[in-house]
Amino acid sequence: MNTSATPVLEVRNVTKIFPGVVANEDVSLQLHQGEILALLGENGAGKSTLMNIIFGLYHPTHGEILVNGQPVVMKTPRDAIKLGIGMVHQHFQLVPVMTVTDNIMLGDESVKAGLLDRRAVAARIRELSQRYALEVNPDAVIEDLPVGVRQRVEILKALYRNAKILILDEPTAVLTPQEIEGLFDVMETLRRQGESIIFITHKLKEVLRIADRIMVLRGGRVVGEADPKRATQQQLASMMVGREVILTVEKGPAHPKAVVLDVQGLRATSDLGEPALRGVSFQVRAGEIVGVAGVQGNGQTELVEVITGLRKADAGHIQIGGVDMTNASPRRITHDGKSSHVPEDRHAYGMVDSYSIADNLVLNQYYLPPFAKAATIQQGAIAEHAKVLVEKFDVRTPSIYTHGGSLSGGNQQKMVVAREFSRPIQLLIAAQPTRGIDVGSIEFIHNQIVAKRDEGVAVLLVSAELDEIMALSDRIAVMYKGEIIDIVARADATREGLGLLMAGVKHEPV
Amino acid sequence: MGKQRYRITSYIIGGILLVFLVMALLVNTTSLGENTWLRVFFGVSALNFTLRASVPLILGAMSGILCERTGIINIGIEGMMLAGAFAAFVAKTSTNHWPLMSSLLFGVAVALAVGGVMGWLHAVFSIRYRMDQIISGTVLIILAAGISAYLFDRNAVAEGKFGAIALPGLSQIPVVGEVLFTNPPLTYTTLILVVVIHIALFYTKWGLRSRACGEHPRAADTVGINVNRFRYMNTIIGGMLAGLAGGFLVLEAVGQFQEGMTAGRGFISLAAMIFGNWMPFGAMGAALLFGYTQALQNELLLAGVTTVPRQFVSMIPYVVTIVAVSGFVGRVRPPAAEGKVYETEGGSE
Amino acid sequence: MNASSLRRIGQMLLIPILAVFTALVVGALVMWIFGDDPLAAYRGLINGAFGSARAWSTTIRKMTPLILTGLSVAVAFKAGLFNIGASGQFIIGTVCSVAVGINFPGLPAFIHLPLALLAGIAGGVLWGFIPGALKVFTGAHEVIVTIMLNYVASLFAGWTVYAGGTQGQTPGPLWDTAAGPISRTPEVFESARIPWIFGDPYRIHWGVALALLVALLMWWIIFKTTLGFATRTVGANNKAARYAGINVKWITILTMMIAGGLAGLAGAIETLGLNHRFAPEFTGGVGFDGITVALLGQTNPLGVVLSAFLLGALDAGGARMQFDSGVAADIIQVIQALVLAFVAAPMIIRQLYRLRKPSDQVEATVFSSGWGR
Amino acid sequence: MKEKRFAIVVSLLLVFTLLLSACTATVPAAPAPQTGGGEAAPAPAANIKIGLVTDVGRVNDRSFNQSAWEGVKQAGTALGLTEGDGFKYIETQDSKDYADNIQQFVDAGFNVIVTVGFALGEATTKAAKENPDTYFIGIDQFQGEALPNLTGLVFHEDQSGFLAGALAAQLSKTGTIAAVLGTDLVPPVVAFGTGYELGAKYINPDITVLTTYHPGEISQAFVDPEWGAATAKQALDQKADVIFGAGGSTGNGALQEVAAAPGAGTDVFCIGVDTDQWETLPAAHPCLVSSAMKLITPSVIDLINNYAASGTMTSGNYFGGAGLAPFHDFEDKIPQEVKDKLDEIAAGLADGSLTTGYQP
Repeated sequence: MNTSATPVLEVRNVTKIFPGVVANEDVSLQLHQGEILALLGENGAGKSTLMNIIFGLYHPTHGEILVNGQPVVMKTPRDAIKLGIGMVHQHFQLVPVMTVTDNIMLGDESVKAGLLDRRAVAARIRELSQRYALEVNPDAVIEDLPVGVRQRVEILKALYRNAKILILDEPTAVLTPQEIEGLFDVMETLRRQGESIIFITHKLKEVLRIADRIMVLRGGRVVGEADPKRATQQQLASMMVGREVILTVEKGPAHPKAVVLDVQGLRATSDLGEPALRGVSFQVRAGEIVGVAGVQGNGQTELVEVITGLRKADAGHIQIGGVDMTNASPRRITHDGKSSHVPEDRHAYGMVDSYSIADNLVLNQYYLPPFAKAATIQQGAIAEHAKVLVEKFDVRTPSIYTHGGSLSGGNQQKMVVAREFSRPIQLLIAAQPTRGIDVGSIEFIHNQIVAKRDEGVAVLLVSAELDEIMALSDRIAVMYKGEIIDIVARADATREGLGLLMAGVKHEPV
Repeated sequence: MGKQRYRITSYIIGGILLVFLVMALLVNTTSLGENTWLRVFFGVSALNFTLRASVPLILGAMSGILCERTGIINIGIEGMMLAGAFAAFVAKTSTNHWPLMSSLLFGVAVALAVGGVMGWLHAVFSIRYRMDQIISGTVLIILAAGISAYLFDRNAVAEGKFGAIALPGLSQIPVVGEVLFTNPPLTYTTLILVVVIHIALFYTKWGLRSRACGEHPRAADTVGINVNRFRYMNTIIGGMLAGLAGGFLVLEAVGQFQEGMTAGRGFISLAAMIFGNWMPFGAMGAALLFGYTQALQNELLLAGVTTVPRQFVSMIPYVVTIVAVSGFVGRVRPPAAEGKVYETEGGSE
Repeated sequence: MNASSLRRIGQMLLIPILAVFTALVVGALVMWIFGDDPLAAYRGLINGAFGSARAWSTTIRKMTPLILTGLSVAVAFKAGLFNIGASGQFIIGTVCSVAVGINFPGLPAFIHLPLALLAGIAGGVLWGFIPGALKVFTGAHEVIVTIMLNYVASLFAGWTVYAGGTQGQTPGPLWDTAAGPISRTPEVFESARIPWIFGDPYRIHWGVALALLVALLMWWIIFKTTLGFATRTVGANNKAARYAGINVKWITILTMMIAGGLAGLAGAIETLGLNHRFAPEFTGGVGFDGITVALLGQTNPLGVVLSAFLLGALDAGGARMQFDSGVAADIIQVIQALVLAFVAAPMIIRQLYRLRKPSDQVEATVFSSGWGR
Repeated sequence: MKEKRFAIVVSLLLVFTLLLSACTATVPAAPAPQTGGGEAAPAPAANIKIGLVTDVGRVNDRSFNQSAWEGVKQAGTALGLTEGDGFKYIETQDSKDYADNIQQFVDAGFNVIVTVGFALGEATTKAAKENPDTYFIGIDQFQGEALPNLTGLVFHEDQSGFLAGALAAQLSKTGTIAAVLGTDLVPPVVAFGTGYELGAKYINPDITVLTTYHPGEISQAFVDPEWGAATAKQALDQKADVIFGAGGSTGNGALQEVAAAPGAGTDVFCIGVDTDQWETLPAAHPCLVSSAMKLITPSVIDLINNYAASGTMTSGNYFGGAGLAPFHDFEDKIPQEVKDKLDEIAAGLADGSLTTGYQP
């Protein structure tokens, strides 16, 4: 590490203002050759905006960027790529129906006699993957590949363009602990070969494990730098959120009662027509939280969809409160099954952007009294209901008639939670309940989930965040390739143990 | 799995074509041709009619493929065709005094240009002004119908149209030569265009980028491809192809313009595109099928072999379209990002 | 509350009004460029639409079916469906109502007329059910299917009155045997006719009141009932609707059936009130105009009434415009296309008049989510 | 643009008038007495205003709408009227507007109203009953019961078609001829088609006549040249060598297709319809041997002149002239015996010694 040389990348006093929002304010940073710089911050801290500016997707309102000491203006990503900057996006930017070769050369194609020279590109990919130990098959189609491999393709895409500066945006979010180790190995290889890396994350442990230097962002500003050799998790966490954070949720011991949700031998098919669930069986009792852990895409989404009636089960049985609900309609499950569902994708499923908050709050009860009388909608009752819930669940909005779509992410989630938590239920299914929202809202929602449990509701919690699972669950089920590979009591669970399970390695019973 | 199904479909289609070829040869060269029904199904006139009716559909479907592969839904093909037809007519009539060929080629050029303008308009509406793409298409259809009717100078008469060119040697092959190698120039052009577009789409830089814009515009953007520029470009080229279809109608098929002369061909092109799974050869196959149903309809009427009310005979192409769209849509896969506005601060718009 | 809701209505009306105004200006420009006199044209247009009692009556007569076909398209839009099939549904509605109207002599009017109207609705419902069901069960996009069904409807209707062909084909079942070689139905019985409000020469019948009533009913259903809530939810967010326990498939089919029924009713009213018979040259052009009406009315049933009035007036004035000024009436169609464009892309109008976007308004209706999805 | 249009109209008109006077002589069957273009010169009838309502379609459709309008124009000009005040047309946009368009003229005080086309029959009859003081001329509208103020101007299309068929049968070398026709929903078209068939069989009983009518509705049947062209090609592929194209633009499409076909004018021929299409469709010159005419223009002039001169209205039906147009450039290529045969048939049809056999 050579800090005296010119930094390969320097950001000077960059401010970015979106209409009504200051996303970055006076941010400066330096990146040196062969360095892994970690950029730490919670959701909405402005990390992604900053990286998009460096990658030419956004343009700074003020400030400048220097590459190798030269001020540069990047109008499009093409300019950034030319300057040797490569980015691995949090959501992979790969075309699912195309091959690895096509994806990698896209935008930087090699052409022979007017036609694409796929053979030459594939050879180059093989060469690169050998050099950096990133194994992929150039002829594979992206949609057939597992997540970890897709990430390798993304990294190869940057290397293919001779990137000297790599930006990795939340690269560990979708990986198992073992895959994360693999990624770190790759990052170290890259560093040895002289690449410079910006590593964006909100996970404290990872930062301490891999980074050479840590910068913390909060509210769009740089709030501090830290040396991983000296910093502690607590220190970083408080820098990140601006106050002391409680990393664990306060909750008493569970008192499980009768079985509420009983799933036996459930099988289902994914959108792509492949088996997604291969015989899933488990139970959730009243007054306990069962967490479902697993790497994304192992059937969790389909599991929730089948239980809530959004997807057809091919085989198996579901009972809710002792009543058979296999392939029942969503309405019957919600109404007769007295269950609530906080959906994984709140925008797609949980709410209607163009509806007012009041209407969104009765989305699945609009047909019931007092909101409807003789098939006519009772606006008064709906408004009354909305006023109470907005107050109780602290949804920050100018009015109950504001469009749901114009709320912030956290408030939208609170709106969904308010609707789902406010009626008498026996079963709560919460999928990724805190994805993409601010820490304050996370705490609030976590407390609400625990409160529901203590009221005697059976809770099924699905989350990609292992920390969340560990903090809330009384029992943890791990899904792997459409099966529940094991269910462990919280007390017996360790990160490492769960990580092995998530990778499909079943530990021997002790 | 998709690939294998595709291969099976190709075999089936190839088989059907072969049976057709054999039957056509037999019917048109042997005494089998004395059977009226066989003549209706396999006669040279049925095959010629099929190709002729298919040309505008093929061009329309190619127009649709170009637009939709980059993510712009184009139901305005009908309007673009009509505009192209009208433009070709105006160009032809105002250059009647030129030598026939140059006047016709000028007509083709103008049809392409005006089709391109319509495509550009569609792109501006749906990209710059974020109009719903289906509505934008509808606007183009109404606009083209209105403008062409309003400006149509009914005293203008186009003199002459493209005639058939028999390709030396090839046109001597029995039946095949008569059907495939004795055609007017725009028909040849269309068949060549299908091959060119297929190669361009799947084996060139432009095609790779275009498809990326339609499947995952963000991915294209992040590697420095200007998504909206591609969308503009391809919608304009798509418009030109639809304009060429209109030019075909005026300069090659008819020789005159008539209000509303596209008569739903733009819509059937769309069905052909969907049926053909957004593939040039698939769409051509579908267009030929639709053309064949039209030929059959006319052959049946001309031969007078059936007393089924002719309205029901005329329904064949439309019913086939509905059946095709219902039977295949679930199984084909449209470009993923179709119909969605792509917005980025870094883009051109 | 009152002032703010007034302002909201004003906001809603602002864009359509400016859109119409701009379209008229651009239309004038087009006329001027091509050597027509726009002032004379518009004078004729206004004369033909509002210049006399007869002009008014023509406007109202033209407006009546447009209200219903506009509603048909608008209701489908509410559920996220694009019904280009209103013309086919209109034609089928016409044929079905005539089939009842020319049969059952001696039936009292209070039975015969409602029966004929219901038959028209039923025909439209069937013609809406087909694309709805195909969309739900096979994924066929309703745009293609409804367009194809328009052709099928027109051919089918042609067959019902077919006078018999020269090539051994038999006459259609509704053909007026007394008409000789002419393809048309007999006139419907007196008992199946919608009575006049004003007879000749105004020829305004009670169908217009019925259409207005239906518009009011649709407004109530869409905004005040649980069915309307479900329908709007399906249109606004299909997935959320499924999540909320709404039977999306059923709502899709039902909405297409209602849309078809409305267009069918339009056909029935037009026939039983005005034409009293069907002949193949009666086309379903009002069905296509329904798209413009619905979009101009912002898919709100009450807005549809206003925009149907406007389009009816344009239609009524067109003939007079040509008569007085010699400007081809086709320019009306150009103006319609422009109105549609400006309404569907409010950004154009905003840029033109330097308007700011109201903060709490979801921009631009979006229907297209790709084919077969 | 408008000026140019106007100039074209005027020049076309001049040419047309000139040709008309030349033509009438060669028309074999012209039963209506000719009043002669300028010589009658009736005193400008007081307050005559002539209105014309077209069928769906345009006034310059190079077919029956146009022919009728030419008649109105010439008659009106001869009467010293000016376009706009004295005579005027409305183009019908939608068939539902027939009655409204007629009413426009009634309201504006027009007292001679010409409605063009079979489809307007009903609306015309109704208007005639309501306005007994207005004179109506309904072209192609056969009157079952006579009204005093309505003339149904009809033609013996079957005779005209018969002659065309006889010509075609004599020209054909392959023994197959074809007719590409507008819709069979309209009786005059059927009369043309059936007459053609019967005429061909009269010459050669073994001849194959391929006859097709447009399969669409009335609204499309006359305006679908693409169908006409494709169907003509289909007939050519089936070895037809004379093709009769009858039905507005649809028929024109067929004529142009034949004109562009290999062997046009030597091996394959076409026959036009309604007017002398040599004048109206130059693109068909390579193959156009003649046209089966129905002389709408002179008949309209006659009817209007009669009314203007004497105030009499022809009640019931008035049969306008029908027959073959001149051969123009093919004058020399048609063998004399063919011409003689045609003259013989025409004479027979005129004096009633020969009937076409067409049953309406």
